[in-house]
Amino acid sequence: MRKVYLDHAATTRLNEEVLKEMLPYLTEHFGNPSSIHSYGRKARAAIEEARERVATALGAAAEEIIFTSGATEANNLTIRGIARALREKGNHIITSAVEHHAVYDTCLALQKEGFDVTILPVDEYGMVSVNAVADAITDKTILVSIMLANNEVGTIMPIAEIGKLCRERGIPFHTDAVQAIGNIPVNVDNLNVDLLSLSAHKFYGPKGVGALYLRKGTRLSVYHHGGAQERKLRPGTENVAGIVGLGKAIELAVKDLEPKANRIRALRDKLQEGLLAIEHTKLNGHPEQRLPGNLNVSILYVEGESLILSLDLKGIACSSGSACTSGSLDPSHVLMAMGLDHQTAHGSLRFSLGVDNTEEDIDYVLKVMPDIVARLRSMSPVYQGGSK
Amino acid sequence: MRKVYLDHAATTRLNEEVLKEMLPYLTEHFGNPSSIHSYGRKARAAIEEARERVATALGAAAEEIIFTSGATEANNLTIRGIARALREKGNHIITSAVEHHAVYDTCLALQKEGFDVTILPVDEYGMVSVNAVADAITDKTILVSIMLANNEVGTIMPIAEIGKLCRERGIPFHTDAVQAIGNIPVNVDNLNVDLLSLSAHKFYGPKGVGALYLRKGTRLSVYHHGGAQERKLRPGTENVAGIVGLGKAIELAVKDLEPKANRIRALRDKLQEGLLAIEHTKLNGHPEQRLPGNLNVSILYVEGESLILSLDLKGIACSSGSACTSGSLDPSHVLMAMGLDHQTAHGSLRFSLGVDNTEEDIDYVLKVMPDIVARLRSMSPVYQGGSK
Amino acid sequence: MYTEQVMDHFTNPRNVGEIKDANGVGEVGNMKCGDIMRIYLKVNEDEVIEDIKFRTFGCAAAIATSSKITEMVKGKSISDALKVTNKQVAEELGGLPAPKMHCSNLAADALKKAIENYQANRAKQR
Amino acid sequence: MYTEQVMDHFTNPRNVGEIKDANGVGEVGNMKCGDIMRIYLKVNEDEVIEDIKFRTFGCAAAIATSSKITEMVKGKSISDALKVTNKQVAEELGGLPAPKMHCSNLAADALKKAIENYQANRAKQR
Ligand SMILES: Cc1ncc(COP(=O)(O)O)c(C=O)c1O
Ligand SMILES: Cc1ncc(COP(=O)(O)O)c(C=O)c1O
Repeated sequence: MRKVYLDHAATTRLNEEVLKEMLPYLTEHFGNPSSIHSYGRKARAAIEEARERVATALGAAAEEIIFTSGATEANNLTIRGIARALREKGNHIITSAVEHHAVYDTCLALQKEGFDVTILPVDEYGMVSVNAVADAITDKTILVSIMLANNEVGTIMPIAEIGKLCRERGIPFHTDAVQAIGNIPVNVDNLNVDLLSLSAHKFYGPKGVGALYLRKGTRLSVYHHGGAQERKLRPGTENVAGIVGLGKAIELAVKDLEPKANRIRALRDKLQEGLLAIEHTKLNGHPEQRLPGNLNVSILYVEGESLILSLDLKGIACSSGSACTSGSLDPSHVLMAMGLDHQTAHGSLRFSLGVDNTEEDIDYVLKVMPDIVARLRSMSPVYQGGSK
Repeated sequence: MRKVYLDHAATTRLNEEVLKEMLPYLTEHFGNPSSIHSYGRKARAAIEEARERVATALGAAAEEIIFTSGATEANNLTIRGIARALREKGNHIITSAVEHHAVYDTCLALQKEGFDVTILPVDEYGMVSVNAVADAITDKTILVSIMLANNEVGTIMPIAEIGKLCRERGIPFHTDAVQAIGNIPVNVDNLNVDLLSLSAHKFYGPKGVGALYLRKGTRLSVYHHGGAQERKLRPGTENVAGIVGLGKAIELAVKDLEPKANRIRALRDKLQEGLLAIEHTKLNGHPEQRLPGNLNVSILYVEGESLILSLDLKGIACSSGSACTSGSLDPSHVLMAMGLDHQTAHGSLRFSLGVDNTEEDIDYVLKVMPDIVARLRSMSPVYQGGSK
Repeated sequence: MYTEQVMDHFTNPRNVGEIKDANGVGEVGNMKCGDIMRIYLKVNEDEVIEDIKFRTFGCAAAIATSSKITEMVKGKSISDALKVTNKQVAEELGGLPAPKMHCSNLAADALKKAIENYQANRAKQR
Repeated sequence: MYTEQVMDHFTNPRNVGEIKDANGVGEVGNMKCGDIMRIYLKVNEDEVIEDIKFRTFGCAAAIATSSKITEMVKGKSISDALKVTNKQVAEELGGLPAPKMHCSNLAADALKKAIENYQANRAKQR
């Protein structure tokens, strides 16, 4: 059976070149980077080279990069670390209603601990407005955290403008850039950000490793305690092979970004056109300000998990914002924040394209999709067209 | 040049069988375990198999294992998670003066936040006394955390007895078992522990992955926020390959433990005898209740880093508790807690043996060591014998 | 994730559809949680379920439990049918993933509602 | 970690030892932080450092900076020798790792103490 992977926003296949660079650090160069003997120095050098690579990719300095176990940790470190470091200055945090849970839930937790948290709404396309940020800022604001691109609907936020605003007000500004790296240009100076999170496995790197960019001079409290690794901001023996992989992966991700993105966008547009030709379907996310590989559609009258599994039986991998796939009883908070009704949210499908996808992949999806939708609709008590 | 690795307490070489099991999860099986399509299910199944393996090795149930990015995280999660979960019950935490910084510094941080922390002293061998724990427990005690085996001097603590005591008093008991796994038997029921931390790279597994054993019914507050992974106690996309590696590594580590330990102990004893034959040397750690592979000696009148680098130039890798290698100005808090004076602490060397070491390795160390010591002593202003 | 039986009932659901002249119809679930099950019954003079059909909006578990229960009770008396529990349905399918036990395991409730509807209709007719 | 120059001076330190008839001796450091440097001077009539030796207890950086400074000032006048700073010594060695800049970079201080000791000895003799 044909296998078509269209879930690159969930994770990506490790690039072979990346694995090749990692392997020596999974075999002969196994030293602990904190050791001062030759084994340790070899590992240390590899980490510092990876740090340079990440910094170069982001337009940052090497000493501004802190390696973590992923973006979840980088986001938690940011929010808790800033909240604690600046507690004396204020207690107000601004974020958006469509952030990843690693930001959203951490802010909610701080709210319970007594912080004043403003959760900005989004428009029907999932977009945060610059004016809303401006209006929300107070004298007590110590952090603004708005994602660069949304993981479900791909909407790209006006980060540079929000960053400019925060800079003028002297407020640390964080962006979760997990979905953006390798898909759109990400430069910390152009974006006016002070902190930025990323996760290697979203751009053909290994799972379990990420990084936080921390602009020089930005205060951050220690969150974890342990050894002296990563300037004590992230103690624990380093995942050396993972860090090496992250370094190589980001180097490759930002290379030829434009032509890669154009190719993916063309395939995505074709898939979009084909899927929206099925009746009772709807595009979610911003029509233009959207990641090139993202396509989120609602297929009315059917539920997302059934769709995913039906597609999976045909070898096609994608995801959904349906409650049935989220581990909670409610559908995606992102889709709900965009004003979708429950049914439309439950019937959402996210296809996310990557560098390996081909025209044939898209043709195949478009070939099998109509029958799947028809079959599930024929079972649906809410689909009138389905009554015989 | 001959290469002799004697720093297994710092980290170990990844076992080839372990790497072999990891590789498919770094290549074709790259799915996100949270995805419900076939790629995701494949990754999920691998994680659950690894969980079974870890549980089996520890005598626990699979659902009691939480995967983390290492023991540093597991220790932080334990201490912060229990402190928060049981804050209403009390504010007293008991630990020891020889814990790893991931426990020790976290307890000190809680102390600053208003918790009442008792740091138990140790005897000259680095041993915590069961009676001292008994005496320290109050009605307000919510956590006792004592390591199973010390990472610097290898002293093995009376964990089963301390655990029994805590069990009787209904106090959650945590042990940092990082150095013990694969070296001495570790069974959560025999040890009477409620929480236990481990890190894969200390037993021939990959770096950047560890686990926390959490006995059913033990309350723990969420510490990180994000996705629903690991029962929400440790959110973030799982390091699938790392977790698979941890599972295989622990399976191998506990296999034939007795004969492996005996072999290593014999080599260690030979090294010990040879090194202590050099004049002005002293054994650190407990003479008997000690990890089979650990040998910590102080070489008087010389400083540890010089020793390490001199040995490194001969291809021998080991470590020291000297300030010069710790990133701080003070020598090892472990050696100081044992009552060593500064000079003896600065001149400490830790050799930690592993499964690949041979008799020839030991012979080689014993051959080069006397000259190195003599040379450094001849430079030392505190060595009287060295004056010509 | 799902057992073979669940996948079988999801991919080849038994008794999908409506019964035009049903004498009992029951629906449970709501759009919020994302599962809606509707069951149609044709109960005969002897209070035996002669025909049963369903329509379900929901995940694979919801579709499979709906399908399974129709298979389990077709040809049974309504008093026997009422004894079927959600738990039994899940067991007959070889079990369901833990999070699905609550949200998508409602088929017995839908059946119960359909039987109650049948009984109410009967009562009215008398 | 260390530059080639540091490793060279660590493995082949210049001017190790004591000067029996030294006319200036200086020591810095303490056992707590783990570095002790002692410098012996033989200063001649013209206030030129005719001979210099050291003994150091400490890490590679401590040994290398001790060795390097003896090389730098041997044959120099004490007034020139006093101008040498810890920073210069580190630079001559191609730099030191950041954490070592503070704790193990004390050779110029030891030299200064030795020269002061020489000067005090001289003053007493007069
Ligand atoms: C006793 C002990 N606890 C905790 C740790 C921390 O482990 P990791 O650095 O893998 O997080 C170590 C190792 O450094 C250790 O030896
Ligand atoms: C926008 C966004 N932020 C954060 C994360 C968390 O990344 P990780 O799971 O690798 O920690 C993800 C991916 O799940 C994401 O899409």
